[in-house]
Amino acid sequence: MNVRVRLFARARDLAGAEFVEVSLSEPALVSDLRRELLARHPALTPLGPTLLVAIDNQYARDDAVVGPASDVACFPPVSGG
Amino acid sequence: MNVRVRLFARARDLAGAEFVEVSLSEPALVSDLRRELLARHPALTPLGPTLLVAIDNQYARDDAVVGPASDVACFPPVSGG
Amino acid sequence: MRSIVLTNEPIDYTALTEQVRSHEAGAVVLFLGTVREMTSGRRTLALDYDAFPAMAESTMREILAEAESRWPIVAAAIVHRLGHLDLGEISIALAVSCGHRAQAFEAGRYLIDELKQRVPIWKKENWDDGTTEWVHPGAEGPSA
Amino acid sequence: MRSIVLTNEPIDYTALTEQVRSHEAGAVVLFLGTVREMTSGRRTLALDYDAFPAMAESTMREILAEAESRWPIVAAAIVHRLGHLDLGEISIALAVSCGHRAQAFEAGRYLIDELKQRVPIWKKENWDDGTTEWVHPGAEGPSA
Repeated sequence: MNVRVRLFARARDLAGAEFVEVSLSEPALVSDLRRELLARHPALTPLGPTLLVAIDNQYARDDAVVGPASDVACFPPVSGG
Repeated sequence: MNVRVRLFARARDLAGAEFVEVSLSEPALVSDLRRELLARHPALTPLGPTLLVAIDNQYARDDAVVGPASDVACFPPVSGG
Repeated sequence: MRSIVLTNEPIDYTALTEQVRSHEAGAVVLFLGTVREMTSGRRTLALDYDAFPAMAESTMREILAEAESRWPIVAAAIVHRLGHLDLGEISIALAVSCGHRAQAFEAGRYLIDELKQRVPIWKKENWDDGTTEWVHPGAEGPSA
Repeated sequence: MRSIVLTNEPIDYTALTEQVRSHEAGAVVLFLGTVREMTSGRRTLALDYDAFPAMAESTMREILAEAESRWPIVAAAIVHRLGHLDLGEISIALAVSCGHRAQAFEAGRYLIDELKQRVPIWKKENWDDGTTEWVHPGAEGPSA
């Protein structure tokens, strides 16, 4: 499946795009998504271990499942307030 | 010496006056003032042990000295804010 | 900027807050004390605040100096209302600004906690049954 | 009253504070985050805030629900500014009212602490040397 990933802040700047696509074989976990994302977009490497993943507007752990209908976002540590 | 004592809040209401006088023999301590005040103004008795004494705009302990030039105030526990 | 005021007029907390804003500060904490309707199951109609003004001001200055020795306060302003206050009105407003939020919260909390313990100001409840009562924590029984 | 807003307009913290005032509340705490000039010895000219709006709002709702389960909150309102902010401008305003002050201080502190940890909003420093830098706590090195 192809999963569209929305990027924010420095992740978006490094990738040079607000949305990127990654191909995953089902079933896929967040850890798979994370690996594929960095493989396809090595510009994100400086953020690698700190990148946070959200599925359907909720933080997702590495063992959470990514499905074809998942709304996926990926971003560095937050700094609002 | 005669010392004029300014009263506030319920102490003023109970004594029925904003200022009262007490006679003290010198040297006098706050504890003497306190005893004389209650003897001369028994209406203050319900507040007796909780009454606070200030000399020259500072809280004064029972062993502080009261002089003829002292600016003395006496009031119940505070409840501002 | 340091400001300590006793007033008989309604408190303008926006003006107070603007006084403490600064390019040096990343955090502002404003505390408002307001006249609450219910206290221990009894209904209040209004409060009357009385003060020993000279000592109230000097005690507030003392407390503010203590806070400044503990936290890096950029600016602080305190105003206490006196006289007759209706339900919902503001009895005290206290604004403090600091570089960072933890400092501003802690300093604000210290200022109001100490003020309530030490500053010679008293409130009198006007209960809805027509009685009034000075609030004197720790003193015995009801008053008039 | 519960209100959570993201906005590109300057924040009206007086309107926010009025929203949470209530006859049920004896205490209101307002927190303002403002753009500070100096950070670790460097001079900021401005900040840009970006957000993931849907998730930012749902996360703020979650945090507010957590606070409500811990403290008896009468009313709460949070507004976060997005876009370009000049020095001294308000990036966040958070107002909470409770019966008593300890509750209001603790709830306010919880809300801002959790918000800063979890809500997907990011700031970018505009340093006075012309460079910009996303602030990503824990991520390595400077960015563009």
